[in-house]
Amino acid sequence: MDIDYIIESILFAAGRPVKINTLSNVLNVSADDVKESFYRLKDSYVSNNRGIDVVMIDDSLAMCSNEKYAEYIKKALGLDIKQGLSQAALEVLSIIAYNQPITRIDIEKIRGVKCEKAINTLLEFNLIKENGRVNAPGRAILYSTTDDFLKYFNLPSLKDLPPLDDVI
Amino acid sequence: MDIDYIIESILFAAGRPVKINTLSNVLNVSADDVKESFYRLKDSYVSNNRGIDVVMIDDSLAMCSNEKYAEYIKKALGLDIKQGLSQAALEVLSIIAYNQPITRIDIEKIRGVKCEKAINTLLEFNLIKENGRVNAPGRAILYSTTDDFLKYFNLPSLKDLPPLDDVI
Amino acid sequence: MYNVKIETFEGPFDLLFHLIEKNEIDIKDIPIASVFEQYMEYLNAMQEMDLDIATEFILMAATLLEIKSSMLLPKAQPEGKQLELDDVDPREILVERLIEYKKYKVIANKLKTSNVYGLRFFKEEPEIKYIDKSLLLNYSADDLKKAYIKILKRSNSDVIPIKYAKDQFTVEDKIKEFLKNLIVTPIMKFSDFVFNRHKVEKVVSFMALLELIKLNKVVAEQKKIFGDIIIKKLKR
Repeated sequence: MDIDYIIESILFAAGRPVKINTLSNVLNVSADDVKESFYRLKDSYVSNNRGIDVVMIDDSLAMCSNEKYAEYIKKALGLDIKQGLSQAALEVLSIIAYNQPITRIDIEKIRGVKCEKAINTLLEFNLIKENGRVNAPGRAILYSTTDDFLKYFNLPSLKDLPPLDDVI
Repeated sequence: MDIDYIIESILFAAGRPVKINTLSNVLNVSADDVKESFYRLKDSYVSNNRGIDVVMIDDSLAMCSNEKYAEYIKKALGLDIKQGLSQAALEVLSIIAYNQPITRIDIEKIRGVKCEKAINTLLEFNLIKENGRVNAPGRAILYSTTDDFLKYFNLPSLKDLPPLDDVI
Repeated sequence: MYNVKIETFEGPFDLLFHLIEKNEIDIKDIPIASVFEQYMEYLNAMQEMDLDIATEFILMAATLLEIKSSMLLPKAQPEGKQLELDDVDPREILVERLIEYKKYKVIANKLKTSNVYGLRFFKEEPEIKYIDKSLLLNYSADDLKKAYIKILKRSNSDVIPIKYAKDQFTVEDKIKEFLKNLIVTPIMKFSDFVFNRHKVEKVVSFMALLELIKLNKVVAEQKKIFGDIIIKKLKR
């Protein structure tokens, strides 16, 4: 279908997430039509093991590569990516995700241990960002998650985080 | 076919031409096999009016969007994309501006993330240029800002970059 | 001797959890005395292995000890009053914090499995032909400064870019300079050669000198450590 492939071309050329609204305006179709296109595209990519994939993030669509081929991509592009985040970094990231914006001190209260290093790693990976300061003496930095966090943890939006109270 | 889609994923992720030799090494197939994949991919893209396309430039392959949809793409990007340089590109540019000449490796050390794409964009904009090589093993390329950079940022000379002393 | 397998723990809560799971303890009813004992065993083992024990671990030991002792104390029950209500279990605050922490530990594991960082690649820039170069003027020089300061603040302070001497002084050039000078003064001091020169230039000069020695063009002599180097041209 034509609209699917127009969306495909836009997502490729944009090189970043494109709002569903924008697509619906440009194509003169409803947002639901855009979403249907998205699901059709995704289906055909996934079922055929294509090299590309599409994801929905925060009311936007983005094209990305298929995880299956990550090793080949890294080799071809000479990328040296540390894949895993440390347990500490993942814990800090979880705490920030559910309590944003939050200060370092408050994160440390929950974890019972210092976490400066983990925070720096997460900032480096662009998974969290500084997001203002506490309006009180000390003016501690507040941290929030980024769009990249959603992108790389397969979350359409923050609302899609698993509910915290059900986990135990 | 698997190899076709691995190539698809690499070309997508690269965002720039990739040498056929590189692909043949990474996939452990002959250069001719890579070319055959290329023709198969191109065929299926073109005959289906897909949003993406592949082209062969000299000894390299690159993915691009389908020209047919250019009008839609321009409209969508015009609406959606925040103007000008990405934050990544701006950050890389600032590092180069204050530390020139500097190698890519050093930029990445400071930023903590890869920046090949940002550098390519900045080169494309003619905001930075290659400026010799490090006189040491590896002979890494050094980058500096250009005259266009000064023009764009309204700077009489590099000495007129906002001083950093008052903040660090 | 009691053999404790040391793993790395992400802090005192992490260690406590390990103990709770290992002993299959009900988190709401922790046998503080025995957990405290095991906790200390770990701390001692960590000490023996010269692992840095963060203050947090010690603080927790103190907390456990405090709870333990307050549980040993007989409760002063006012005559006729039926306990409960104001009778708080000294373990309560600890348990609350443990449960809170555990939630994030579970979530962290979930995130770990859904993490596609390094596996999934996005493009970072638009296709070049769609970049409108005229849009650039949106940034001012001040934006550059702000961007740079932001990076400096978040990057480790020990990352200092090397200021490259951009091919300014090369070993090849210095060799030529040496040879030229040696024609006029067949015996010379290294200190004269590098007098008033840039530090990098001095280093490059020294490398050139080593190269010349290797090539059997000169001999060099140094009478004492940090003394001057006398360079003599070798006749062919």
